[in-house]
Amino acid sequence: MSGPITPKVLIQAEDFDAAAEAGALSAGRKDVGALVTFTGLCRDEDGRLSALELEHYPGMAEAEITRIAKEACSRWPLTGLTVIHRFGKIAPGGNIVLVAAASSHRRAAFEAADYLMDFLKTRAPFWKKEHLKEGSEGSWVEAKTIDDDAAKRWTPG
Amino acid sequence: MSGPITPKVLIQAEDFDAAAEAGALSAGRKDVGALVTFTGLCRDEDGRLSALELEHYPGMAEAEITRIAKEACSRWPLTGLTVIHRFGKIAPGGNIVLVAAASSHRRAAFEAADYLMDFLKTRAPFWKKEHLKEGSEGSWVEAKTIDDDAAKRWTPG
Amino acid sequence: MTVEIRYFAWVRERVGTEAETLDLPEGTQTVSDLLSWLKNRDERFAHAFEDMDTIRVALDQEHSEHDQLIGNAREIAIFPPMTGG
Amino acid sequence: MTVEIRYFAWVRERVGTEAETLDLPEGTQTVSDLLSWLKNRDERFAHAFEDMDTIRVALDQEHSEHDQLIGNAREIAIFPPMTGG
Repeated sequence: MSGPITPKVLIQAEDFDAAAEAGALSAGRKDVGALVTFTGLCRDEDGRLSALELEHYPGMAEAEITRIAKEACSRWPLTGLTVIHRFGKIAPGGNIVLVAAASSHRRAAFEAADYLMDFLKTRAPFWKKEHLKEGSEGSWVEAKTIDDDAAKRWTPG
Repeated sequence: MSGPITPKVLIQAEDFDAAAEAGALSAGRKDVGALVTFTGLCRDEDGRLSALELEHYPGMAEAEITRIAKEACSRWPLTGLTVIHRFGKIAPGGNIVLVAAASSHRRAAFEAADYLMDFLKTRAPFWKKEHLKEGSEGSWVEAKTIDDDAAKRWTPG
Repeated sequence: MTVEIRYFAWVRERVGTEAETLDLPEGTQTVSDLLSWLKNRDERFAHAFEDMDTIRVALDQEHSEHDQLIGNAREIAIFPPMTGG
Repeated sequence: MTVEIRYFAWVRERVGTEAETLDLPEGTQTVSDLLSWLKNRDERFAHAFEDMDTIRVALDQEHSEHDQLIGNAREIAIFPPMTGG
């Protein structure tokens, strides 16, 4: 390894192909021992939701996720890192976010993917609004204390 | 959820399709919010290896991995869990092991996949022998204390 | 000092606009100064900023604290806690 | 008592066989008793079991400790620490 690799970061409305993105991190390589892929999907919350709408801050979304991804690349010896976050209206069962981390060893790949997700939740400028199947307009999803606590795990002390 | 799901466990010489296995855990469902996939691949160790040969204990391999997978299903609220472990000769870049865990929430999916890998490393009856590109016969891979320590993280106290 | 202010999610809905260009009054030094001034503009802003602790701010697309100096920031974004991922 | 013994990985290579059916001598109660008896069979076994701490044993396909009773186990497997995953 000759220093941290450059992560691939995409902010897009279109769907992504998690398998193809993950596969690209190990294809043709013989130094990747571990590949961890996290896919976040839209749930219907027991049939309550017709969709989630993700508002984002264009420009900052890419800048902030790139900062988080680069931090992960300097913290763990990754051979590849891809982060894709969608915006717009997403139906239940649809993809929202992908983190794929490759490394020689599994601990680095696991921790980097876990870290990325914790910080995407608390720092990436995206906001989810619920669209309900029935009744009035849905409401904005509230941020969870549990997510802030999860992100704090990565700070020593 | 009406109790722990039944994990899918396969011990095979053939390659697996990580993408298809992972996709099967969320396809057609609206209750899966998080899908974590771990793929373990054969490294060439800086060009040193021509292959890894995985010896296994038929019968016990499936029984032990099933025990570990069921333990994970009772410990975390998973909506799906697939574990595939290959045996035989595997070339650098080839797949060795797959763990795919699906859940409503990401923490459960991450922890279950991490747990599975820690216990596969220390309890699944598989042994890796290195085949070298040059020179004499390769040697058996030694078990690492770091893996034992990782597995101990899951035991309280 | 002229800045571009952007609002997102329920802050945007409450204030009723996505973005505006504003001349900040003399003496607006910190993020907190700006938020207090905005809160006093009208009822919509008062409603948006009623629980100041939940308000997040980015200066030129970087997360900032309320006690941070605005300095030369040209783009100031105001929004609720994020819920991406 | 007749048991089927199976050897794996470098234990298998050192003892020179994959499996054998053995009549255990009277008084062989624990896994440790069995390992000590095997170790004294010949030089190959002495070599395989020279570092007893590294030897793992499964009774009827379940991991067991050295101080565990063999009981009615029919299949006893002996192998080095696992390196799968």
